[in-house]
Amino acid sequence: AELKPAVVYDLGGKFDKSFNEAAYSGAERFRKETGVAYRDFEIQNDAQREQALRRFARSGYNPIVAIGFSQAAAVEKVAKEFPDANFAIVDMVVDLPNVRSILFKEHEGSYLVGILAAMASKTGKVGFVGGMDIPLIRKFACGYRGGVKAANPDAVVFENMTGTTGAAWNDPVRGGELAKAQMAQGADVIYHAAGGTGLGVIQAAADAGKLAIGVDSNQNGIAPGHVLTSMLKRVDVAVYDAFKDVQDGKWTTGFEVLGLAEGGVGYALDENNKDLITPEMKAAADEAAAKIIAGEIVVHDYMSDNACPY
Amino acid sequence: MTAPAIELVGVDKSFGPVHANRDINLRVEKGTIHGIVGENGAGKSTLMSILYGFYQADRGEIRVNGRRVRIPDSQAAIALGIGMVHQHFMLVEPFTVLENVMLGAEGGRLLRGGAARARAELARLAREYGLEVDPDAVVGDLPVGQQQRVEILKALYRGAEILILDEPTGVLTPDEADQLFRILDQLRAQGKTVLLITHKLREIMAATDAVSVMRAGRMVATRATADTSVEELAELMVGRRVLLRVDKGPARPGEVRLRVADARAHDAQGVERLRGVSLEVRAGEIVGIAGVAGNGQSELLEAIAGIRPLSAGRIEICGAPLARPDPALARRMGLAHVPEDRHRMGLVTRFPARENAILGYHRAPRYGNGPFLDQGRVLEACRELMAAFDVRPPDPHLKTANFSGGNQQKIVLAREIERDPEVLIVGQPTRGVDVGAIEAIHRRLIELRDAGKAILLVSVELDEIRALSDRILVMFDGRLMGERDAAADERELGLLMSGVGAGRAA
Amino acid sequence: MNAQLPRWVDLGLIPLLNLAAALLVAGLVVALIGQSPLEAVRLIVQGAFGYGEGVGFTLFYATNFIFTGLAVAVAFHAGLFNIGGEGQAYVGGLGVGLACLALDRWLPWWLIAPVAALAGAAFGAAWAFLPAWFQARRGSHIVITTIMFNFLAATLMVYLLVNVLKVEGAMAPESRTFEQAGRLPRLDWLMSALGYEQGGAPLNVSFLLALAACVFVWALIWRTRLGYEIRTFGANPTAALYAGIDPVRVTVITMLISGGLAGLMALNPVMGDQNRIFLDLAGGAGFVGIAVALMGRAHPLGVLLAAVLFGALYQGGAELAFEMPQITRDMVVVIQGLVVLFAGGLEFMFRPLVARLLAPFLRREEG
Amino acid sequence: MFDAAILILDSTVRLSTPLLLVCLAGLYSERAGVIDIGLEGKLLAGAFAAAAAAAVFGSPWIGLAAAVGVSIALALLHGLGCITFRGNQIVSGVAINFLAAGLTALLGQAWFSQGGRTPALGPEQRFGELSLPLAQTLADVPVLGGIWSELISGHSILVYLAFAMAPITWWTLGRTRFGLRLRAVGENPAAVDTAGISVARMRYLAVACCGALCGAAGAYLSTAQSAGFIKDMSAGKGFIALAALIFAKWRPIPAMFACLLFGFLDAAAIRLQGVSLPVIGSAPVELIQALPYLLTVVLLAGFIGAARPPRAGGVPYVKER
Ligand SMILES: Nc1ncnc2c1ncn2[C@@H]1O[C@H](COP(=O)(O)OP(=O)(O)OP(=O)(O)O)[C@@H](O)[C@H]1O
Ligand SMILES: Nc1ncnc2c1ncn2[C@@H]1O[C@H](COP(=O)(O)OP(=O)(O)OP(=O)(O)O)[C@@H](O)[C@H]1O
Ligand SMILES: [Mg+2]
Ligand SMILES: [Mg+2]
Repeated sequence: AELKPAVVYDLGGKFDKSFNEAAYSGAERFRKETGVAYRDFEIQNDAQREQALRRFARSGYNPIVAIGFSQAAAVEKVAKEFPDANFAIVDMVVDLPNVRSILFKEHEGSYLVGILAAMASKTGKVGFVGGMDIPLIRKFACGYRGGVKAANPDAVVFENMTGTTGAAWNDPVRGGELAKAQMAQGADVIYHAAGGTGLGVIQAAADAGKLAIGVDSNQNGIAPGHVLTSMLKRVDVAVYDAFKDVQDGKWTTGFEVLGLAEGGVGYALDENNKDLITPEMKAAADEAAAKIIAGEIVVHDYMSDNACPY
Repeated sequence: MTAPAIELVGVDKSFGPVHANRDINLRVEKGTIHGIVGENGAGKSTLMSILYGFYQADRGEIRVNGRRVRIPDSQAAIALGIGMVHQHFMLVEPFTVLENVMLGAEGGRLLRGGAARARAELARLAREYGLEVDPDAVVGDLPVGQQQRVEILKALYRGAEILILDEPTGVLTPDEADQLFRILDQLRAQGKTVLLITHKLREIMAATDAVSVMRAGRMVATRATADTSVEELAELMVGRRVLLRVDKGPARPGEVRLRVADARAHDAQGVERLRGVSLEVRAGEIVGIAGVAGNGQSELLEAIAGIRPLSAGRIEICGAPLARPDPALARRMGLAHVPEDRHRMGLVTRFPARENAILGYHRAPRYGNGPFLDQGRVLEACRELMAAFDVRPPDPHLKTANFSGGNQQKIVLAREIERDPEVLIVGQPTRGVDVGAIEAIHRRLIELRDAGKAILLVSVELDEIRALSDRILVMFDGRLMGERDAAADERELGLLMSGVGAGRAA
Repeated sequence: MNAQLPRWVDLGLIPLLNLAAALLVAGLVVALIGQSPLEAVRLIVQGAFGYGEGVGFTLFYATNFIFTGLAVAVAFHAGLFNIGGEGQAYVGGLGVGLACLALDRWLPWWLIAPVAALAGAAFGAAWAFLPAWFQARRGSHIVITTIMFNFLAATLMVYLLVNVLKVEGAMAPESRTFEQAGRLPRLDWLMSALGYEQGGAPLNVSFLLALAACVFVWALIWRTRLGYEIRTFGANPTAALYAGIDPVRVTVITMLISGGLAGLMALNPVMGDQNRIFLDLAGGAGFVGIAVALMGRAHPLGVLLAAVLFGALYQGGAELAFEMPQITRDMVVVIQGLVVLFAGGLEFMFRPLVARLLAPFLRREEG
Repeated sequence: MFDAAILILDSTVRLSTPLLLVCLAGLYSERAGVIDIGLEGKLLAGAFAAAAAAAVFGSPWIGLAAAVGVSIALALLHGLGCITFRGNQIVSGVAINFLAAGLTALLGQAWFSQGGRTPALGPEQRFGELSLPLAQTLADVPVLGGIWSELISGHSILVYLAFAMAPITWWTLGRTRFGLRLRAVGENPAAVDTAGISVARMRYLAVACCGALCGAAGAYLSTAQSAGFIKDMSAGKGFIALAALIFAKWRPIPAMFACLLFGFLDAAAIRLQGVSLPVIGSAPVELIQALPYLLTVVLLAGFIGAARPPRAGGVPYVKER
């Protein structure tokens, strides 16, 4: 089919500095590289998911990438209505012949940053700040905990969630307070999976001279020298690939689980944090990554049994 | 001859379609007390508010001390030495007396300096005019008489030379009213000018030097008080002859319809306001309760009506005890209640008249089936009430706030009386009502009595009590001081009302 | 200053002027962003009313706002300010959803729908009960308690969705999707009778229920004894006491009705559209309801019109954001703000002017 | 134990500060008879203006000035609606909330292209923590050190401003001409009018005060507590402050304690998460998060009698109908 790519972001909006923004940057990269324009839409409420997907489908967009697990029902419905259009959904499985479902092994990436956190910590205490207490966030937390314990079995992990309303993802003040509370208990590295709230976590860690770990996108540059690393979830790659595959005529549907092996998750290493990651730390993380890829280490996926063994 | 203190020439004012003042001319001589009378809605308050800069006249000219002036706001009026005591007090209730007096004349950014000065000035005014109030009392806690003093003090504190009083005695007891007139005399003696609005023609005759009459927005006459009579004034006001005395035959009391036995009740602050009141009202008689306002009459009426719970004692209506404090129950037992304060309690002024015609009776089967109100029947009932009481305008759809005071009162009375209750309790039936309406209301009450109903009447107007009642009970400090008959001596009643009297045992 | 104006001026001309002013200012903002305001307005109007699916979405959103608007309006008549519509609707969604989850495998939709509606209303009412009771009995301010209950509702729902209702192994904190019987039918027949194609719009029979609710509220407030008591209590509590109206009873009953209406709103998103219980299902409609009720002057007809206006802004705004990518969804919020400002806050701005302009003409009419 | 208490209180102070500023802001407005449900919007707009100006001009003080200016402008708009044109105060407040939410994101995106966020602020663009005299010296003294060096010292200047504003407000309302007139206009505007004072002028002054304080609160949020503006970052604080205002029955000193209480509940909830408590063990996160709201309801129902709001609140002053 003709290439006419489109993206539908989740409620956070395309500039959420993490998940949706990663999708946006993937699409942008594609546009810059190929010169092919794309369309996108930021939904404002749940009813608009279907509406946006349907509009894109009707106007012949292809592929249509939906970001976020909340889009599953809408994608399922619209994909059935337009069997000739190609859809992709990130973070959820929609089992239809014209849908590509892309999942990430966030727990694997979180495991790696967990190792780095444990090794960077001088106190043996590290923290985690999530947005809302939903399974996806627990999955991050559990993988992180696993990594921390692997590097330092005696380490203590503090785990907090921000809130129960949509504000939980946009409340840097509360994020900062949570981080301060954890630091008061001794934590000196704090990993966040909390969207805009996480900016407060990073800021609080930076203000206190401690370390934070970013999420989804590369957030190392937000407070250079104070962001140990970022757990990358390559939604950008997923979006880019989806566009590119259609362009190259290599579109496939079905299930894609992007873990370390596929380059779908990882940790960020750049100018901003190269002095924070010692060679030993890098070695440990890379070794763990290799083992995970090789199957020697299986990081527990919280979603598989709703429990975290670490 | 000195210039008049106030001279109005061709003053005209409309509120939208309402033409409140039409081409008014008025001269008020310096150093006099000048009365203004007129029916409800005649435009008196409006005219005075124009003089005080509260409203702006559409046309016309105001001269103060012979000089033509513009009064765009109250500040300007104050600067010209005009002070006003409004019909509805302009007081900030949670404030102290001192704060109220200072408001707008604080004398500096900080209150402290001004407060000392105001305190001294209040003390001086208290000495000079006998206007005594505790400067630190919270105004909302003061009885109305005292609140009015605060209003007068406010005006004097601002150096008023011309003082306007809008229906000042409507809320006062005879005693308090006398005191007020003594103060006004003193003011006049000091060369100040007083403009006095009142519905009480006796007061006009007793206190003023000249009197002007308004009717339907026009100034219809001005007389020297010495040259006129109550009858003439009443006729000028209403436009027809008015009967100022109530004619009634002797009462023929029947069985007891209302019995209050040793009733005790507390107010919201927990103060005991009824301290063991017992009384009986029989069919076919009017029992009047005289007393200075605030001695428990309000609480007594509310207790009988089921609004205020009793802490001890009993109430029987038509022979059966009122089982619980529930106004709806009391009504079903045959009680009707005309409350003292129609604005606050008796009416929902935001509603059209027809909806006020059923207030309290809205659950009655005759107004509809099941949960529904039958609009047609409500309307019909309202029309009947309006016709029976000559409510003007007879428009059931008119918002109740837009009726004049007298007509609002008639709506309440009509609603309660036309229900054909066995027992009627009435508080201040003619407060703020003009003579024409008073006449009609009094006649209705007598008719009702003669139809064999039991009526309990509370009023601070001793005249009214004496004119209507078959028996008079005097209330003081939550207790009944004694019973007198209608012919009782006014002085004796006055003594009982102030708590001195032989009947203390009662 | 204010002459009495004929009803068509007060209820027709002036609101239109206000709306026009709001759009004018919104147009300025659009122009500032470098887009064509006329085109933007055209897109909004076209998007909201120009074709079947757009109309369907407009009415779909309006359905939510009608319920929450009525909820606020009813409470308003009793002098109560119910800010808790959001939480009541959220919890109402639990009631609706549980009914569907329990019955969708056994009963047809037309049997489930009434049960779900009752459950939604009952849950919403239950969520309003405590604030009402505390206000009536303990004097705690209903504005605060309902705000607090909004937060509590969110907390409760997240807990239930994550720990109780979530489908095993699924990512999203939502209940399972209902079977066909747990879905309200769409209104294609109605739309095509009106000459429209509903398309993908989730407009469903709960819209009809919303209309019925308007009639119900109108009859309740202006035609029943209870409504009379509610209005009396709201307008003058002392007179209500005098009339034998029990304040506790009126407060509680009014709030139960108000909460019930808010709870009913959940029928639309839960059973009518998404067919599951999901996070934040009220989606802010409870707050929009406040603006809708006030703009509609707490009258059901006004609420209906204001709700449609807001529905149109939601739908037209989405269309605008879709067609003009430079205009983000935030612009839509700005436009909403301007409409509320001009049609609500500044509603009397043009009145004196209109009165003056019309004065000669009106006087002639009188005479 | 003591240290933990100090840390919770320290966090309480930080969390109560924006509440307190906004609560006092609402107090000025509502004591003058203008109900303000738009506090949330003004707070948000203030936060945006402060962060934007600080980012562009590099100084938190310019940010503060911008925040105050913008919030006052919104407050005056509110005033225009419900003082001059006698519109419904609640509707007008709701409009302000919508406008602020939309415009901050819109302008933020237009100016900074970061999705409505302002650029992250560096230390020199933010209000730093003030170290009070002797804080260093006393730091290690038991008890006193904790209280002085941790709890009292080391906050942003806006924190001290906020806590100073409570007594200042009390003094202003009770001891000055402005305060007397402001309170009067909220209780009985007709009395103020007949005293020759302009009701509209007083109310405009009051809402301007309200705007100024909201602006300061916004500046605190985005340039002291965090380092930049994020869409919707006020996160309902305006409403909580409103609740605190009612809780405090519209009085300044109780308002301070109410805000401290709300701040404390929040701080405690933040620190209680995941902590194993006696008896119940580790409570679900949601329960802990709900605690402040639950306690508020319980306190309101249990201890605080009926509040009497300023009598003229919510009613536009109309002289001639
Ligand atoms: N604020 C107002 N707005 C509109 N109309 C008013 C207003 N005040 C008074 N009016 C109208 O002006 C007329 C005159 O009212 P005014 O209050 O001056 O009467 P009044 O002579 O003082 O009556 P009363 O004896 O009952 O006090 C009224 O009939 C009323 O219709
Ligand atoms: N909104 C209004 N429009 C027109 N006229 C009004 C309006 N409100 C009040 N009035 C008129 O103003 C006059 C004075 O009304 P007010 O509210 O002072 O009651 P009142 O009965 O005169 O008071 P009181 O019982 O103390 O004498 C009345 O004649 C009434 O008709
Ligand atoms: Mg009058
Ligand atoms: Mg009168």
